[in-house]
Amino acid sequence: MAEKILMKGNEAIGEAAICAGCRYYFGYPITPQSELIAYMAKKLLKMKDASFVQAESELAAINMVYGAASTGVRVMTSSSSPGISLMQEGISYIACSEVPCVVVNMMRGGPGLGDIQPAQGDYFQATKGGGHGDYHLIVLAPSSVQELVDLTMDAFDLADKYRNPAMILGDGLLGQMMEAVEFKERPKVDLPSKESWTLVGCKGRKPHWIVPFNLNPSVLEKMNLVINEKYKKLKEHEVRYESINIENADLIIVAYGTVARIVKTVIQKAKKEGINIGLIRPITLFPFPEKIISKTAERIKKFLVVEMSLGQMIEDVKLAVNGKAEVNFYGRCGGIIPTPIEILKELNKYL
Amino acid sequence: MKKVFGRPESLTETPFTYCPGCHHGIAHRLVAEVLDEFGVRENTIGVCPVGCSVFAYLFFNCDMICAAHGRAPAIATGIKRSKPDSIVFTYQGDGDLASIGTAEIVHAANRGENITVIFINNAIYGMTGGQMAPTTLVGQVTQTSPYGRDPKTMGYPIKMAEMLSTLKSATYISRVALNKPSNIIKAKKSIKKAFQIQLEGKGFSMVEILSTCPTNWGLSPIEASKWLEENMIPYYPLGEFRTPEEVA
Amino acid sequence: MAKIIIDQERCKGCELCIPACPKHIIIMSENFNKKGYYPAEQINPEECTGCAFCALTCPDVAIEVYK
Amino acid sequence: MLEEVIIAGFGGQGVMLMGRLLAYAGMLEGKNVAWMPSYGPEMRGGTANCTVIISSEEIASPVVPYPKSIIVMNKPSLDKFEATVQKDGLIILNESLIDQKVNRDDVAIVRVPANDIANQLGNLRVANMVALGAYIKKSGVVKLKTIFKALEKTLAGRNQKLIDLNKKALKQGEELGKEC
Repeated sequence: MAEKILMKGNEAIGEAAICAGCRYYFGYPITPQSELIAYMAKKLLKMKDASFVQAESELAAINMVYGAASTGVRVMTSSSSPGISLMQEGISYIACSEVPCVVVNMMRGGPGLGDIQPAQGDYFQATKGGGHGDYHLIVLAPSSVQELVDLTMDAFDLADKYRNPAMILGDGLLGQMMEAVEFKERPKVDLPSKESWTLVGCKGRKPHWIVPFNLNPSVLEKMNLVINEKYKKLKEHEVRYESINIENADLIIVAYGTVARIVKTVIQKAKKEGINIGLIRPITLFPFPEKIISKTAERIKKFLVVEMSLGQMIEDVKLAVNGKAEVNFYGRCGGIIPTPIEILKELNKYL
Repeated sequence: MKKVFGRPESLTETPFTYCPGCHHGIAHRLVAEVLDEFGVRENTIGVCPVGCSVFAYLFFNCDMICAAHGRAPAIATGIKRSKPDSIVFTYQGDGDLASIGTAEIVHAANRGENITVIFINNAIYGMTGGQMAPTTLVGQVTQTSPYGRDPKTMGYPIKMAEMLSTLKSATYISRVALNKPSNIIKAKKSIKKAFQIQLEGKGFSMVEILSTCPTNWGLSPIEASKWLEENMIPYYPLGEFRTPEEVA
Repeated sequence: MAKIIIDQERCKGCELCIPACPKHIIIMSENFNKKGYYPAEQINPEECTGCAFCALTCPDVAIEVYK
Repeated sequence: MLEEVIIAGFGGQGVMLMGRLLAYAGMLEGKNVAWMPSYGPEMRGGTANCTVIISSEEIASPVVPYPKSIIVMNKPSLDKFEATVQKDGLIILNESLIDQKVNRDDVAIVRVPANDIANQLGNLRVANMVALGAYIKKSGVVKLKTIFKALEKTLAGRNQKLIDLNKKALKQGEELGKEC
């Protein structure tokens, strides 16, 4: 068993990325994820066959990622909400080019410059594409520092497996907090070879092109359909969630990330009051765990979605529930974390 | 008889899609010849921009990637950093490099990225149909400066070569023109020098190439070449603004 | 002895090779090619010195030079 | 077991380090731990605080509005957190900088002249260790020995003198925790 280490979330992501073979990082500082860029600088600048660049902007950073990814290496960038908005152009190009990479968003309060406290207001941006055009990211939502580690490593594998950008969607709180983590030995995963598309010089073969456009609509439609097939496969094979007590609860809470942890405290408190609450915690936000929600809604008729936003994931929950149960909402935004007591009060309204 | 001039191997057979008389074709050929002469075609990765040369990947016979508008130097940075033994060049127009991508070019140069930048300055936006570029001359009429570029509200044309040559990390910066055979010969020499510097690992190199856009200038190709000579060269002087000797 | 070959189908008839030729032996054809351009053609081939200025100037790499 | 403590003071008093040592020691003793700072401009202003949770169970909410214990190193911190302490909880207060009365009679209160003791030890900066020592003794949440271990790991590379001084301060604090 690996030794346990006490680590800050942001630094744990960095270490996990390096463990996953990522040797290239391009980024721009922004609170509350700056420890991550600092960690990568500290490590990568001393490593061979590695590179770290503090880019002139998030726009440049994501394009450096695009360039490095096109040579087939594992590469990552990270930012927080306003910086991620700036990266959307590049992310859309990367998705269209089918080039794998990992983008970390440690969300903060928005819109605009917002504040630097934790929030979940970028759910729509992360799960619906974010930039222009028809595309999705693989979106993983950790809720502990250990999960930041495990899911960051998974993100690299998933990105390579599907040739698609993957996003770690955390928040400022997860990035700033310290917990004990283990960097476990991971079983080797079989991943497709990148040889057929990478830009490494065309010795002994025809040149490769990475071209995120086609001016012929019918060709571009075909490109989109090819990409769409991957999303179908993701929905079939890669959905992840955690469920607690969903067999015969009085009410099911759906929450992800930091909020899901707070909800776990709510469940403990509710139990003491004789209230039976269940939790579905999506770990993949795209693909969204719609099947388990749909199945649960056949049995349990009351849902409460709790988010650190004014209601974004609730739309996916409602689509999954599809009218089979009542779906209510409680959310705080602007960087305010809901307390267990206020959530408990809220759910009492529906019982 | 022996062939003494023909199509370089680093160009594909695909005919250029540029307008008749457009200098892009000459610039492509010069870059391709230099890649041939150094024997690096199979180890080269080119980055094309948004603009008329967005299709450059069809013409260069090496691995190619298309950048978002202005971002070519950032992509080239990523490629070169992850594959330092490859030859990386960007091919960018004046809208791409001197307007939307000013941050990227300045900082790639300032980091001394070991890449070569081919910068086509034709004083106008070609692909979108002849709007004002940051390099449009004072008084020059374009779609978006219909009464001529007025420096009071539109500023003066940006001299990128001079601007970037103030950066300590830029190793080689020159400006050339393609309006006549003698200038084309000089341009080739300069491009070769730029790639030579990259091959030797000496850092950032950029060649600014004054070119024509007959279609959007509303001139015949021959008139356009003359216009370049009479109007562009006086404002954009040719020559080397920064050389490795200076840097050393 | 020198000679040029102009690829009539690549030529877009831009005429840049005409002033480039120091011998003034390139003119525009009276017949158009498949793209609808009047391509360049050489007259008085015996005067060609193989200086390659025409080829240097050609934006479509349509001229080959032999010596 | 579940311990939730907020440690607060002004920037420079070393409250973040106190929290980290505590969390580290908890981890070394096989517990689940979480350390959470209040981050941002607040850190550069008058007050800084962090929350530490040590639990034998999986830690659910890392946000603790009502802690079991607080360690307050200055007056504004007492003002801010006094009312939030759970009934039968614990307040460790830095008597050197806090002269006001505590209005709670349902919690245990330990007054530690942390700055005075640190001053006697020759370095004001170890006031935080004095307070931490008292808290460790009073709460019994981890062993002082484990804090020493955590200290050695955290301050690895710094000079031994500094580690010894910190240990001395912790021990003095422990004595104060015993007395009440």
